[in-house]
Amino acid sequence: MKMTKYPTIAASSFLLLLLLATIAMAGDPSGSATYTDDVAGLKIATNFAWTLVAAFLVFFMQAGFALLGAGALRVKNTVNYFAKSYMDFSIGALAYWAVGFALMFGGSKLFAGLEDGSSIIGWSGWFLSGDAYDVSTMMFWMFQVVFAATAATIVAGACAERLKLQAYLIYSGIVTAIIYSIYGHWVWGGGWLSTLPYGVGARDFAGSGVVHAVGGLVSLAAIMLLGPRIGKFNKDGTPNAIPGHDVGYIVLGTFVLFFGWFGFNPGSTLAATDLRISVIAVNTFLAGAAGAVLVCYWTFLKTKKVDIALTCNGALAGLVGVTAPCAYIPTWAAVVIGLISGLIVMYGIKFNEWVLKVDDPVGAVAVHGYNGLWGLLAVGIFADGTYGGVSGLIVGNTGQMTAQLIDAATVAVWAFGTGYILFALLKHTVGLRVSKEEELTGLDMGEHGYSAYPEFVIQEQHGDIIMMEPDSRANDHSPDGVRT
Amino acid sequence: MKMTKYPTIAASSFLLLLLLATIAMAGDPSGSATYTDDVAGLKIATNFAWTLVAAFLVFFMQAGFALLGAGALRVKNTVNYFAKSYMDFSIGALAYWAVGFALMFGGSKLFAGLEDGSSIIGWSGWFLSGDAYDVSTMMFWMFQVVFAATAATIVAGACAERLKLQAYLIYSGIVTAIIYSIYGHWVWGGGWLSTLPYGVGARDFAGSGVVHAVGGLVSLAAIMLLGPRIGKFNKDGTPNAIPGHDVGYIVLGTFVLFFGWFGFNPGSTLAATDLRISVIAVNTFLAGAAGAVLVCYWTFLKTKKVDIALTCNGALAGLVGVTAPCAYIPTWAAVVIGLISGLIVMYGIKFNEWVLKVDDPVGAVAVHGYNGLWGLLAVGIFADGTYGGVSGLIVGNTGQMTAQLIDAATVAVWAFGTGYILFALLKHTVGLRVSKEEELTGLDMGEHGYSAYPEFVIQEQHGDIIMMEPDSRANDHSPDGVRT
Amino acid sequence: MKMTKYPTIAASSFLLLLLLATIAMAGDPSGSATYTDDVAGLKIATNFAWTLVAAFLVFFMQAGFALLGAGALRVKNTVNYFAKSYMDFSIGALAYWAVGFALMFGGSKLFAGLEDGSSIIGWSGWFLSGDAYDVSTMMFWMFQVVFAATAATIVAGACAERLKLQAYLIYSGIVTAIIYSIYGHWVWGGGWLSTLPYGVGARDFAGSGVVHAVGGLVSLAAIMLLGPRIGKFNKDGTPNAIPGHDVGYIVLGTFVLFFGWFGFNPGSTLAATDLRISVIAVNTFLAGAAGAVLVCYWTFLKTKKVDIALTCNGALAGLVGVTAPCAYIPTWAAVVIGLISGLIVMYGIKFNEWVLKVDDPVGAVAVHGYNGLWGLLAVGIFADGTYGGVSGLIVGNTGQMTAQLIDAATVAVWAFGTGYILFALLKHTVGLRVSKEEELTGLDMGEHGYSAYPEFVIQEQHGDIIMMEPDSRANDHSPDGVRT
Amino acid sequence: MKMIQAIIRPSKVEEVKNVLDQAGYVSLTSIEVKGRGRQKGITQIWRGEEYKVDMLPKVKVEIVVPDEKENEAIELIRKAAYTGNIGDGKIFVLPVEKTIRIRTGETDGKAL
Amino acid sequence: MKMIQAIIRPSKVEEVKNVLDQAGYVSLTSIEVKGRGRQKGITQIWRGEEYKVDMLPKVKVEIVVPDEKENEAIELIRKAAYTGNIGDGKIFVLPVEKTIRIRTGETDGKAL
Amino acid sequence: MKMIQAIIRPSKVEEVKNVLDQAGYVSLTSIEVKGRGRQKGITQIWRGEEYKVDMLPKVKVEIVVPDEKENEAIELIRKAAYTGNIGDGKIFVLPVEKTIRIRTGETDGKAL
Ligand SMILES: Nc1ncnc2c1ncn2[C@@H]1O[C@H](COP(=O)(O)OP(=O)(O)O)[C@@H](O)[C@H]1O
Ligand SMILES: Nc1ncnc2c1ncn2[C@@H]1O[C@H](COP(=O)(O)OP(=O)(O)O)[C@@H](O)[C@H]1O
Ligand SMILES: Nc1ncnc2c1ncn2[C@@H]1O[C@H](COP(=O)(O)OP(=O)(O)O)[C@@H](O)[C@H]1O
Repeated sequence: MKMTKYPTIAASSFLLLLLLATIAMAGDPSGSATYTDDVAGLKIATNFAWTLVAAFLVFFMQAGFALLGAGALRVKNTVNYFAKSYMDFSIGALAYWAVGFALMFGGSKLFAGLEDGSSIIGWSGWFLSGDAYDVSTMMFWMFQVVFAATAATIVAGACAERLKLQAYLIYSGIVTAIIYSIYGHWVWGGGWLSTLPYGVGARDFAGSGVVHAVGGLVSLAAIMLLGPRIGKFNKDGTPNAIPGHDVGYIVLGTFVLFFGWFGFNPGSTLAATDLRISVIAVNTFLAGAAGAVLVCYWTFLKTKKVDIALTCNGALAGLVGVTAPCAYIPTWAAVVIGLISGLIVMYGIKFNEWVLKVDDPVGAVAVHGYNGLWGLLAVGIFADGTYGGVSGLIVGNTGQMTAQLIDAATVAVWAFGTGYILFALLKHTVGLRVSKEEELTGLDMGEHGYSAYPEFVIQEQHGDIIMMEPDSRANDHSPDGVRT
Repeated sequence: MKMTKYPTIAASSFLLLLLLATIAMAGDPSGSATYTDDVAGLKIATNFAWTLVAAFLVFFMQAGFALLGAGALRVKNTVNYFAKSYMDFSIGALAYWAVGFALMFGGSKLFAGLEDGSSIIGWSGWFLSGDAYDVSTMMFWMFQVVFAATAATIVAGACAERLKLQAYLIYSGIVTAIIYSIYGHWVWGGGWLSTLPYGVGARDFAGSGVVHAVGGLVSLAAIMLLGPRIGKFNKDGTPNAIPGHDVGYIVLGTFVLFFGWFGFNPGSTLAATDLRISVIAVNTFLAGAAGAVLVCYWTFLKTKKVDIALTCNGALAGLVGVTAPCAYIPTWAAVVIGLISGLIVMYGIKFNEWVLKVDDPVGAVAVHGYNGLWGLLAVGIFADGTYGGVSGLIVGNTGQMTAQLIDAATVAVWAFGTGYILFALLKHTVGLRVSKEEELTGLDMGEHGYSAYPEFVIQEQHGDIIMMEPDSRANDHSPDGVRT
Repeated sequence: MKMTKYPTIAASSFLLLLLLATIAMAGDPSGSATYTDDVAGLKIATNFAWTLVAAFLVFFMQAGFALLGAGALRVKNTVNYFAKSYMDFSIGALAYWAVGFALMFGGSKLFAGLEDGSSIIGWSGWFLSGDAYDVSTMMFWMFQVVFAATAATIVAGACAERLKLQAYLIYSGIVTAIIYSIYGHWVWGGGWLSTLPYGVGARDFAGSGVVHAVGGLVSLAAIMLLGPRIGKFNKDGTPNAIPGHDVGYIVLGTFVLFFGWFGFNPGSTLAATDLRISVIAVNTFLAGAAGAVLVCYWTFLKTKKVDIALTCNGALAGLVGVTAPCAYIPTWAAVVIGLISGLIVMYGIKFNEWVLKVDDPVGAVAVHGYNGLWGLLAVGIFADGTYGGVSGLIVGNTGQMTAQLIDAATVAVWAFGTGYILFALLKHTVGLRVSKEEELTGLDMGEHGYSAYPEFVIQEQHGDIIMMEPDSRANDHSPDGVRT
Repeated sequence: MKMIQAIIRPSKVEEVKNVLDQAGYVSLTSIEVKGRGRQKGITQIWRGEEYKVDMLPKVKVEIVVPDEKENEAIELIRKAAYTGNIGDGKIFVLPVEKTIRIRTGETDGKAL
Repeated sequence: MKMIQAIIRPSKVEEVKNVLDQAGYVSLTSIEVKGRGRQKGITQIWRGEEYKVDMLPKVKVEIVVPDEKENEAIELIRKAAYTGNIGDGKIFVLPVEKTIRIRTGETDGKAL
Repeated sequence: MKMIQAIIRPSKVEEVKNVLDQAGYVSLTSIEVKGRGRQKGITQIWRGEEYKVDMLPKVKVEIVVPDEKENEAIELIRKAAYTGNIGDGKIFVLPVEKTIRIRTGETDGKAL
C-alpha cells in the first residue's frame, strides 16, 4: 500500500522509517523495540492509533453491507443473506491470515516478515508467524484484512436469493485468499502495476480497483453463470421489479457504509502524520453527497418521485468512484466524480437489466464494478499534482492516464476471468443454484430452517407485480382512491 | 470555534500555532509544509486525528436521527422520513461547501483562506478553493460540516408526515447555507456574540445554541405554519396520541446519537492535547444518563409504566442541555443539568401539545429547541472557572450569565424569525403541505412510489385510538383478559 | 488496570509517569498541568485520545446488546428488553460515578483522588469529586464506566421475558456499584488477586472474568431463582424452542458488539504508545472469526443447515474467550481459543437446557459465563511470554496457571454467590417475576403500555411449536410442498 | 342472523366504525386483506423501474347482526365507506346459523 | 357441512388447537383479526399521553365440519377458549355448501 | 351467489390469480392465514434445537360469483393450485345472500 501510494515522497514517510527499523531487527512482538520515548516513537504510536481506528471503522462496513443487501431482498431470503454476510468475513479473516496476506504483501518488504516475493506474487508472512509476529506487521494486517473482507462480501448481494450457501462459503475463502490477494499484490504489494513506466505507475489510493472493481466484476461473472431469479425476466426478456423488503435497512446500511468509508479512504494513508487525511475525508464526503444528489434529482425529474433506494446506490457509487482518486484531487473534482458516478450507476443498472439481461438484486455490479473502473480512470483525469506526484489530464499530463487505463483493463480481465473460472468450477462440482422449490419457498427455510421474522404476518409480493409497458408509463400514477 | 472557545488560554492552544503558520504561507494542500517531524508537527497530526475521528462520529449521528424519527412515525411515512434524513446531509454538504462555510468562518482568520469577513458575516473560503485548499482548513471544514448537517435534520422530525419533500429539500439547503451559518458566525466565527463585553463573551462550547436551538426553533416556526397532522387534535383542541411504528428504531437511534455525541462534545476542542476532553466526555455521559433516569422514574411514578420512548427523549434532552456547558462544569453539575433537561423535555412536550397546540411528532422542539436554550443558560449558572476562564453563578459571577442571556435571546429571535420567514415564503411558492389524500394514504406512496415494508401485513393504527378523558385515567389499566 | 496488567514493564509505561505527576499535585481539572508541550505531554495526549475513542466504541456495545437480545425474544417483550438495555447503562453510569468507581479503584493510586483503599476494597474517588476532579482520573473513569455497564447488561438477556422491570432496575444499580466493582478491585484495582504469588499474579487483560464471567454467572444465579418462561419446558422436563422474532437484529447486534470489542480489548492498554495494541486487535478478530466458523460448520455437519443465530453466539463466545488472554498470546493461539469457545457455547447451551434445566433466552450464561471462565484459564495455557511477563503452559510455565485457576474459582464463587443472595433478596421483597397473565400477554403491555410494532400484524408463534422427539429427527426436513 | 362482510378502503375504517358505534353496533371484527376489483392497481417504483401492483390493501369488516338489522347496518356502512371513486369496495351478506358467546354460553339473539 | 368461526383470545389458540387435535379435528385455519365487543379496549401510553385502543387483537379459528359434528366441535372450542372474563369471544356458525380437496378432487364428506 | 374460499399454497397465488383473470374473474380478495391439515408441518431449527411448526402459512382466496359460475371457478382454481402433494389445500363454498357495490349501490348480479 505504502510504496505504491506515495513513493515520490517516501523520504517524509513514516513507513519507510519503520521499514528500515523492522528489516534490520526481525519481528518485534511486544513493540518495545519499535516504540521509543521520543518523537520517532510517538509518531509510530500516533499512526498505529490512526490506522487501527480506521480499520475498526472499515470492519463496521460489514454491518452496512449486510443491512443494505438484506433490505433489498425479499423476506424469505433475509436470514440467508445475513448468514452470508456474516460468514464471509469470518472465513475471509482466517483465509487472509493463513494465505492471502502472504500472497499479497510477501516481497513488499514493507514490514518484518514480508521479505519474499516477486513482482507477480508474494510468498511470505503465512499465518502471521515467524518474523511477521511483529507489532507493525500486525497493525498493517489488521487494516488489510478488513479490506479483503469487503471485496468478498460484494458478491453476496449480486448472487442473492438463489446461490447455494455452500458454494458461497467456498467462493468466499478463495476470493479473499487468492483472487483479491494476487491482484492486490500487483497494485499495493509492490507488483508490476505499481511500477508501470507511465506517470508514477498505476495508482489506486484506497481501492476503487483492488476492492470494488474486483468484487463487482467477479459478481458479474457469477451472475452470468448463475442465471436470474425466477420471475425476474419475462418471456420477452423484459425485466420485472422485485422490490426489497425493508427500505429502512437500505438507508441505514448506506449510512453505516458511508461512516465506514471515513476509515476506508483517510485511513489508507496509514498515517495521521500525513496531513492530507483531511483533504481525503472532505473529498470522500463530497463525492458521496454528489452521487446521491444527482440520482435524487434525476429520478425526480423523470418520475416526479424520489427513489431513495436508488439514491442510496448513487451515494455508494460516488464513494466507490472517489476511492482511488480521493488523495490526489481538489474538492471540485470530488463533486464532479460523484456526479458522474451517479449517472454510471443509474445507467449501469439499466444496462445490466435491459442489455446484458443479468439479475443483480442489489446493483453490486454497477455500484462496485463499473464505478470501480471509473475511479481508476478518474485518477488519470483529475489528479492535480499536489500529492504523491500524481498528475492527470487536468494539469496537462497524459502519462498517468495510460497507467490507469492499463490498470483498469487488467482488473477487468483478471476479476471477470478468474471469477468466471471459479464459478464455472463450482457449478460443475458443488453446484451453484438451489432447487427451484427452495428458491420459491425461500432460502431461509431451505438453508437455515428458520425465517427472519417468524411472528410477523408476511405476504408474498412477487405475485402481485405487473411490469409497466414502456409506453403506458405516463398515466396512472394515482394513489389509492383517486379515480383513474 | 477555537477563538471563541478559549481565548483566554490561547497561548497554549495548538490552533493559534496553526493560525500563525497558515496565515503566513497561504494554503498548504499537501500538508508537507504544515507537518514537521518534531513535537510541533506531531501535535498537529495528533489533533488532526482526534478531530477527524470525532467528525466521523458526528457524521454517524445522521443515522441516529434517521432511526429515531422513523421509529416515531407511522409505517406509511417511513420511506419519506428516511429520504429526508438522507438527502438533507447530502444537500447540506454541498451547500456548506459552496456557501455556508464561507459565511460562517470567513473573517475568523482561524485557518488559511478564511481571511475576509466582519463581525456580522464572513465572506471567504467559498468552495474550499484558493487558499482554503489547505489541510488545516479542510480538517476544520470536515468537523464543521457534520454539525451543519445536524442542525438541518432536526426539522425533518418536527415536520414529518405532512411536509412536502420538495419544500424540505429547498429548506434544507437554505438552513445549512444561510440561517445556521450566519448565527454560527456570531458565536463561533469570531462574530459579535463571542465578543460581548460580559464575562468572556457568549460561550456555547459544542452548540446547544448553534446547532440544537437553531434546529429546534426553526422547527417551531415550521410546524406553526404547517399545521398539525390530520387527526392529531380533536375538535375541542385536545391532542391525540399517534404512536410510532417501531420502538426498536427509537431506542437504537438514541444509542447511535449518544455514541455520536462523544464526537460532538469532546471533539469540539479540535485538540486531543487539550486534555479537558476527558472531563467533557464524562459530563456528556452523565447528563445523558441523568436525563433518562429522571424521565424513566417520573413517568413510572405517575403511570406505573416505564415510557421508554419518552425516556429516550429524556436522554437526548440531557445531551442537548450539556452541549454548551460540557467543558466548563464539574460532574455534579452535569447530573443536575441532565435532570433539569429531563423535566424540560417532558413539560415542553405537554406545553406544545396542550398550550401551543402544535404538532411535533418526534418532540424536536422540546428536545432541541427548549433544551438548547437551557444549555446556553446553564453555562452562565454552572461554569466553575476551571476552564477557558468561564465562571458562572455558582462561583459568584454574574457577567457570564448576562452574555448567555443575550445569546439565548438572540438565537430565539433569529432562528424562529428567519425560520418563520423561510417557511412562509415556501408556503406561498412551492407549498408546504401534501394533499389531504396523500397525507391519509401516506407520503411513501405519494412522494416515492413505494412503501417501506411491502411484504409485511400492516394495519392502520390511527383509527383505533381514543384519547383518555383526563378524569377517567385512574381505572382501566388492565391488560387484555382482565375483567374491567 | 494498568498496575495489574503489566507491572513488570511498568518503567516503560505512560501511566506510571502520570501517576508520579498526579500524586504529587492533586487534581488537575483543566489539564494544563498534566499536558506539556513536549514528548511527555504529547504522549499523554495521544494516549488520552486512544483511550477515549476506545471507550466510545465500548459504549456503543450497549446498542449491540440491545439488538442481540431483542432479536432473540418474542415481539411481545421487545419494548421491555430495549427499556432494560437502555436503563441499565443510565442507572449504572450514575451508580458507578457515585460509588462503584471508588470501591473499585480507591487505593490503587493509579490517578489523582484514588489514594485510599485496601487490597480487599477501595474507598476514594466518590462522585469523582475532590482530587478526582482531574483530567487523567476522568479519562480513566470514562473507560471504566463503559465496562461496568457491560457487566450489568448481560443479565438482562438471561432474565428476559419474565423479570419485573422494577426488580431489574434495582439489580442493575447494585451489580454495577457493588458486585462488579468489588471483584474488579481485586483484579484491576490492585487487590489481592492481582498480587497472588503465582506467575505474575492473576491476569485478566480486558475482562473475560471481571466483565463477562461476572455478568454470566450472576445471570445463572438469577435464572435459577427466577424459573423458566411459561412453555419453555414440557412436563417431562424436555425443553422447547422459543424462536426469536428478528434474526436481522441478532446479526446486526453481533456486528455492533464485534465492532465495539475493538475498543474493549485493544483499548485496555490505555495507551497507543503500547504498540502491542495491534497484536491485541488481530487476536480479537481471529478468535471471533474462529468461534463463528466452528459453530457454523459444526451445526451444518449435524443438521445440513447453517444456524446463524447460534453462529453469532459462537462469534461472541470467541470474543469473550480471548478477552483475558488477547494481549499475551500469538495469533495461532487466538484461533485455537476461538474454536474451543465455539464448542463451549454450543455444549454450554445444551447443558443449561437439558441438565440444569434453566431457561436462558439469549444464551448469556454460556456465552459470557462459561467462556469468561475459559478466557481466564486460556491465559494460563497460551501466554507466550512476549508481553507483560506472562508465561503459560505452552512455554512450560505452570505458576501462572495456578493464579488463573484461583481467579476463576474466585469469580465463580463471588459472582454466583452474591448474585444468588441479591436475587433471593429481591424475590422476597419487590418480587422477581411478573404475573402469569402479564407474561402471557407480554411485558410490553404490562410494564410499558405499548407494543414495539403497533402497526404490524403479529401472530403468536409459541402455540405452534412442537419439539422433535430426539429419534424422529432424521426424517421430515422437507420444506412446504414436498410430500412427506 | 347475517354476517355482513364489507371490504373497504383502509382510510375509511375509522369512519365506518364510528358510524356503527353511534348506531349501537359496537361489536365487529376487522381483517387486513388484499383485493382486486375494477380498480386497476397503483403504480410503484423500484430502483428506477415502474411497475403495477394489482392487489391493493383493503380492510374487511365483519359484523353479525339479527336479520331485521341487516338493511340498516348495510346502509350505515355504505354511506360511511363511500367516496365515489373506483376502489370503494363491496359488501357481501352471508347467512349465519348460530352464534354463541363463549363467556356465557348464550346463543343467537342474546349473543349479539 | 358447517364452518365454525371462533373469535378467541390469542393466548387461547394453543389450547383450542390441542383440544381439537385430540378429538380428531386436526384440520383448521387461523387468521389474525382485530375485534371490538363488550370488552372496552385497553389503555396504552405514548410519550406520556394515555389513550385507549378499542380494537384488540384476536384470532379467528375456522373449522369446517360435517353437520353432525357441529355441536361437539362448538363445545370443545367453547370450553378451551373460556376464561370467564369479558373478551373471551364468540363463535359463529355458517353453512357450507360444498368442500373440495384440491389435491384429490374429493368432495364434501371425504374432503374433510 | 356463492363465496368460493380457496385455501392454497402461497407460491400458487400468482398462478391462481392469472388463471382467474384470463377467464374474466378479475375481482377477488386474498387473506394471509395459517392452516393445519393432513400436511404434518415442517421442521425448523432454533439455536441448535429442532422443532416442528404445525400451522403453515397459506393464502385464502375469496371470490364471490353468480351461482351459475360456481363450478367453472372452482375448476379453474383447483387446476391452478394443484401440485399433487399434501398441502395443496381446500376449497369451501358458502352461500351469499346479497352483494352491494359501495360506489354505486348496485346489488347482486350487477355488483359482481
Ligand atoms: N367478486 C368478488 N369476490 C371477492 N372479493 C371482491 C369481489 N369483488 C370485489 N371484491 C373486493 O372488493 C374490493 C373493492 O372492489 P372494487 O372493484 O375496487 O370496487 P368497485 O369496483 O366497486 O369500485 C376489491 O379490492 C376486492 O377485495
Ligand atoms: N356481532 C359481532 N360481529 C362480528 N364480530 C363480533 C361480534 N361480536 C363479537 N365479535 C368479535 O368477538 C370478539 C370478542 O367479543 P367480546 O364482546 O369481547 O366478547 P364477550 O362480550 O362475549 O366477552 C370481538 O373482539 C369481535 O372480534
Ligand atoms: N376442515 C377444515 N376446516 C378449515 N380449514 C381447513 C380444513 N381442512 C383444511 N383446511 C385448510 O386447508 C389447508 C390445506 O389442507 P391440507 O390438509 O394440507 O390439504 P390436503 O390434505 O388436501 O393435502 C390447511 O392448511 C387448512 O388451512
